[in-house]
Amino acid sequence: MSSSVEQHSPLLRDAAAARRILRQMVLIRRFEERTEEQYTRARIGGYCHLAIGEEAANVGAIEPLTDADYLFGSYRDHGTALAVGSDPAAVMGELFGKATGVAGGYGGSMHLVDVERRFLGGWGIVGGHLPIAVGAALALDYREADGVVLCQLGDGAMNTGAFHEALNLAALWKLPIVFQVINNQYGMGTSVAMASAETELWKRAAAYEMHGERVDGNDVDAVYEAASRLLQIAREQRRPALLETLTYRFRGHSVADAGKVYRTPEEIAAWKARDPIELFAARAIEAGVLTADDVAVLRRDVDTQVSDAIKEAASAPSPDVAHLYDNVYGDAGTGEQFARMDTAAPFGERRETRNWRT
Amino acid sequence: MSSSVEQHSPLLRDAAAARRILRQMVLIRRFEERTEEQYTRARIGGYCHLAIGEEAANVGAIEPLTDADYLFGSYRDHGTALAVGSDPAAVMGELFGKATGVAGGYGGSMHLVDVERRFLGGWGIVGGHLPIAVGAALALDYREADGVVLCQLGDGAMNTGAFHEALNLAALWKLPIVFQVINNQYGMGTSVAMASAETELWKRAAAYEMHGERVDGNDVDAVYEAASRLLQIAREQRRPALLETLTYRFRGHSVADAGKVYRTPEEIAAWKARDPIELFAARAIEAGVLTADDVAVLRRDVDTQVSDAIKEAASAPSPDVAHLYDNVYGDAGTGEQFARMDTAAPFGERRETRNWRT
Amino acid sequence: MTYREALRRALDEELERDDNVFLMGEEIGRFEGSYKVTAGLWKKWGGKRVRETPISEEGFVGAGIGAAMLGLRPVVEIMTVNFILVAMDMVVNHAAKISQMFGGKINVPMVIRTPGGAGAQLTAQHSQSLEVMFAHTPGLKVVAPSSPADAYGLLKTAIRDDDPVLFMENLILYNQTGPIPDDDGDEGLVPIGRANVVRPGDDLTMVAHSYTVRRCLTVADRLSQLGVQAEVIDLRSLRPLDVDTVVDSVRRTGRCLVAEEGWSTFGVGAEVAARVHRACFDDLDAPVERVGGAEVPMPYAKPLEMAAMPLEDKIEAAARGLLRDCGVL
Amino acid sequence: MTYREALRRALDEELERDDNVFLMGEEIGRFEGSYKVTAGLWKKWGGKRVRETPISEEGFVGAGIGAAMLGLRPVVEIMTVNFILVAMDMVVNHAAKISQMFGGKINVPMVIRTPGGAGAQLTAQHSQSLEVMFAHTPGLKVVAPSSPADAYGLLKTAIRDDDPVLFMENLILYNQTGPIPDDDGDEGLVPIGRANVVRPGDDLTMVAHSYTVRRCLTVADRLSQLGVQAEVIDLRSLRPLDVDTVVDSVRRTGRCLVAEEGWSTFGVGAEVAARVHRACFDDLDAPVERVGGAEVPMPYAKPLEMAAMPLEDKIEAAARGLLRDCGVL
Ligand SMILES: Cc1ncc(C[n+]2csc(CCOP(=O)(O)OP(=O)(O)O)c2C)c(N)n1
Ligand SMILES: Cc1ncc(C[n+]2csc(CCOP(=O)(O)OP(=O)(O)O)c2C)c(N)n1
Ligand SMILES: [Mg+2]
Ligand SMILES: [Mg+2]
Repeated sequence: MSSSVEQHSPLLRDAAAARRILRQMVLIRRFEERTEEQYTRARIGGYCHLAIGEEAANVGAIEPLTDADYLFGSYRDHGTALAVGSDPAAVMGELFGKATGVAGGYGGSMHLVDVERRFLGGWGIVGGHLPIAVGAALALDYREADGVVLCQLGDGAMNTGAFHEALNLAALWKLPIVFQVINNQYGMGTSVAMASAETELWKRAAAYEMHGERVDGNDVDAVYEAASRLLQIAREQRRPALLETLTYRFRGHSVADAGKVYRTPEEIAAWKARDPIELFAARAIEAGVLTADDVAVLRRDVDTQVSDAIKEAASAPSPDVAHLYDNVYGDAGTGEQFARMDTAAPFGERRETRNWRT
Repeated sequence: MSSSVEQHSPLLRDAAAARRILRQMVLIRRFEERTEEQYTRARIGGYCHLAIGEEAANVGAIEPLTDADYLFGSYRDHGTALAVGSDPAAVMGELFGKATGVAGGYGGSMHLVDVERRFLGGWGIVGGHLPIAVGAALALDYREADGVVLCQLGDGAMNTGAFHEALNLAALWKLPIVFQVINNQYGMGTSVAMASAETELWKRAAAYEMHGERVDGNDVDAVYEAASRLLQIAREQRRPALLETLTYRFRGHSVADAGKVYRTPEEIAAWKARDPIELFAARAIEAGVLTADDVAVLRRDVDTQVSDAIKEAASAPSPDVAHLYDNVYGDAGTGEQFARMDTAAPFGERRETRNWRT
Repeated sequence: MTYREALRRALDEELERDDNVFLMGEEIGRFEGSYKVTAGLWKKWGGKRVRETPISEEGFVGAGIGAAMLGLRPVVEIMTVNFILVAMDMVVNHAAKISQMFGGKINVPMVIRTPGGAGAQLTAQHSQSLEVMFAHTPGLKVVAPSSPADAYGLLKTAIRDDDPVLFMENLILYNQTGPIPDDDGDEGLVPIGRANVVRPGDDLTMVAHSYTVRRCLTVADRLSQLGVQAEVIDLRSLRPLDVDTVVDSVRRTGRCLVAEEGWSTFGVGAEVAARVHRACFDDLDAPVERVGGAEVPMPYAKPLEMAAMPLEDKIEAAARGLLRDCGVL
Repeated sequence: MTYREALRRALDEELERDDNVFLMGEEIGRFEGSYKVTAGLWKKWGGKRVRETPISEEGFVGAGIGAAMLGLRPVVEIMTVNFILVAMDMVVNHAAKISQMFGGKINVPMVIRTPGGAGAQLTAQHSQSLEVMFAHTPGLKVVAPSSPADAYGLLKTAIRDDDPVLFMENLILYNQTGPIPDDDGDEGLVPIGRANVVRPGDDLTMVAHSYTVRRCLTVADRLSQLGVQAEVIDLRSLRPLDVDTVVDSVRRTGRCLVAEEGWSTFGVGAEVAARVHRACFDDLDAPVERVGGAEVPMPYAKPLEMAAMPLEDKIEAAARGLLRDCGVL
């Protein structure tokens, strides 16, 4: 079996690759565990959606992206950001609402971003980013660029009108984009069967004459193989695809949700027995590319890295309230324009000119 | 061949049925021709979308509806209203903006309605009525009523997010509804191939685990057979369906569009050679249930009926401007409520109480 | 009783009273509601009366409209008001238009419940107060209660109303406590379209709706320590808007401040100010003062969010400024 | 040159000037645009620069946003403003939020062109003027030109602007004729955020935008026959709103009327009136007068539609009433 694993898994061809993949997954896991802890300590506000359990789906699909490619995620985006290589300290900084955060403290958990790595968010309206990702693919096509877009979404997002319009446009216009459904089987407390008339989500691609397929989302090799292949086809043949990665979130929908009312302990246990990190680590050891010791060292390294990220984030400055209005518009001239509206205007926090009684 | 027609066509079993069907189709055709003429004479305002060429799709699908059933249409709804049996004079009255119109002159061409016949509009936002029709089916199911909903839509409407959400809900909730796509091959000047990645529209039903099928929409027998069957299944087994009726509009998108820029004369001619009325008339004559004379008499009758409808509409009164606000709310108490907002309020056209300087 | 419980009780009682009433929305069943308003109702009433939906706001708001056209009385929950933007076409182009467009032959007895508001660092896409978009639209009614009693009474009224009612809740209000009145024959119903003087006073009229009413009450208490008695008016309903009650007050006080959680510009306060200025032209000592959220998409970091929100201090500062301008302070 | 031709020329020139500019929308290609604004451009520029779309407003507005995030400059046409409601989430929750939400790291240089207005018996779902919903939203800019010159100059400015601009046209205006200025170095650009005094006068300030400006000009002519000189101000831009220009005028005239085609309540005029009252508190002879469309979904029958629209007679009656109240007439 180990030889067949090796055969199917470029990730196990050398120790460096295996270590990188495992490290990314362990980093996400550890980062999220500490995030949960920091959240309960009220150092993080807002909603907080963890990617624990979905590490293989994230890392496997994002690993094949090149410098020319773009990435879009949903609001459950910590794992996405880490998988694409964003600095954990800057990601944690964002969760802490610090000026050093990836979005300068303006975005928070749901709106991570990393323009340098072409990770274009972190979006909070379910399904809303799908047409936007299509637009990014359109821009690549318009410019005859080599890039392709990977757009993640949840199983719940597939029931939004935006999904339908986005997939039809992508297929109709032959755009370089792969939609990755991270099917973790629930949208909040709603199972796929309660939400989707066709529960084999990959099959819905056919409605757009698009290729669809499902892989085991806890098997990082399988995800990597499928994503590489579909991204390549999208890039070279301008044929978009829908890749369903079947996985499970070990935690509730958000830190505020215990995640137990709508799921049985058996179901949770069965999925935990197929922990994507354990699966890959075991396989790497079995294939002889990593030792148990390597894995232990790696885990310790990651622990330190995440602790350092937290420390760095904690000591970073908050954004300056004086900059509240600075990012509302991208156009530098706008500040001046809006300032002209000063007369008795509630724009901004300016001291109003009480010229009515002077 | 005539025997196989008879076999497949309950519409040709007796002269009464054949005459009724033919009459409905001829009525739509004649009504629309005269509507076009009245529109160019400026007796009709707004947009004006004709159903010429789509008579079989309308009549064949609507014929099987019972007293328990509900019908929804798009803005191209004159044929829909006539097929369900609305009074041509009241339909023409609506087009003329008269108080005697089916919507009292408030709705116009796109918003025909006939509550008595459970025809619930006439809707102007492409795709918008689909979720609403699903709601009607939900109400039938909620009440455990025997009825089923027939909801018409255009090929263009299939690319709206509303379509996706509506079909998924209908299938997921096992509602008694049949969606009839009147695929006339264009949404304004946009062909199906320019708009839909999957051009065999009926296939899209599979994305909702819904039954889909395509029939010749110019063959009233075929439409009738399929609609009867699918309505029955929806009614009895609570399994919704998507029925694609392939047809063609002989005119432009609206009276303002010549309909020629985006279509070839050959294409138009080929479809006109398969005129749904001629097809059925020929078949009825061939089958021996109607004579050529019957058909001629029927045509003359319809001519008179439509002329009378126009005369009646023309002489009917306009709605009284005093009732401008009467229909905004269904709740009788609302008038009083809004009246209380009188102080300097721009609600209504009331003379304001200029109490600020008295 | 909390505001949340008041809503729940109203829903429960209306489900009991009328078989045509049913609830529909995301996570309102097994999950007990994202903000737990519907907790227990699915268990009690089952999936037919408490219908869980996929993430398809356009679809299920539309389905609510269609069901209402056939005489049911759907109470649709939109998890937060921000998501209603995907169903905007259903609300503004459909629900609001049906009665008029079909010549009064069909009406739409539907309630859409949805919480708005900010303050929990939910950021730009989850912190809006969009009620003015609906208040602007003829064919809709819009209410926004600020207390458990009003939440209870207005929700029951809204469910029994024959028109589409937008029922605007507020995330922070859910835990607000207060009594709900005993049923003395009127079932605790609160009419749509009547403002409420929640605190009497002769020196300043403060006008608000939803959670901002609570903020104004706090500010009024603070001002009373300076010897200024502010009258606080809870609009309760934005469409219809009860201008009379506000005008009666301003005629007496001569001073008016309107506060709201949403953006001021083209906001609720603009309409109130325009009307007060007009009706009280000779009564006002100074122009109407407006306070609202900063004109920015809500940022995440706590200091930024606090700076963007119309908190008590900001309202108080505006009130003091106004009173100073009038020579009262 | 007509307003339609002015728009077309601006589009054509911007397509020429900048490879990043492209048009996208329903029927804008082969069909030449539902209202023929884009006629000829598809033939000239091809399907890449003039992209025809399915009926998927949410989808292609979103695609415009995504393309803009990567630096293209999409000009998206929504056939009429009524249909933007299906894309509301893209406009309000996405386009308006991106710059702030991502900490200023990404911006959205996109234009959404769309005509509103009534008058052709298009009824409830096709006759709206929804600009106030966008004017209320920080992160957006909103312009509404009333003349060919402004249509030309503002559209070019909007396309070059680095933020999402809602460009509100008007169905009746398309055939309006007027000169567009010779290029004297500024390319005829009109800045966003500057109102325009289109007719000077000292007796009354009339404020409007889009087609209603033309109506006000007609009324001003009629009033001049009574010896009253009305100043007519075209707001041109609603966000930002140029209050200064209006205030300067009202300080002089002491009287102000705001007219708009949309519903008055919570409409554009509410904000203008609120601000004018505040800034000109001691200057006004009488309260600001507001005129707007009747508070109804637009009915079909011509007499009803005429009664519902803020036509010249209605504006004139309001102006006369105001002038009478001030003792001028
Ligand atoms: C349009 C919209 N409706 C509702 C919500 C509230 N909401 C946030 S996450 C979520 C569930 C999403 O499920 P899924 O797409 O499967 O993603 P997952 O949480 O499983 O990663 C919902 C309903 C939202 N953000 N946007
Ligand atoms: C949401 C929306 N977008 C655009 C329009 C403008 N429009 C009216 S009819 C139409 C074409 C519809 O095509 P189809 O659904 O095929 O119906 P057909 O006209 O062929 O009957 C369009 C784009 C609209 N009414 N609603
Ligand atoms: Mg999920
Ligand atoms: Mg069609």
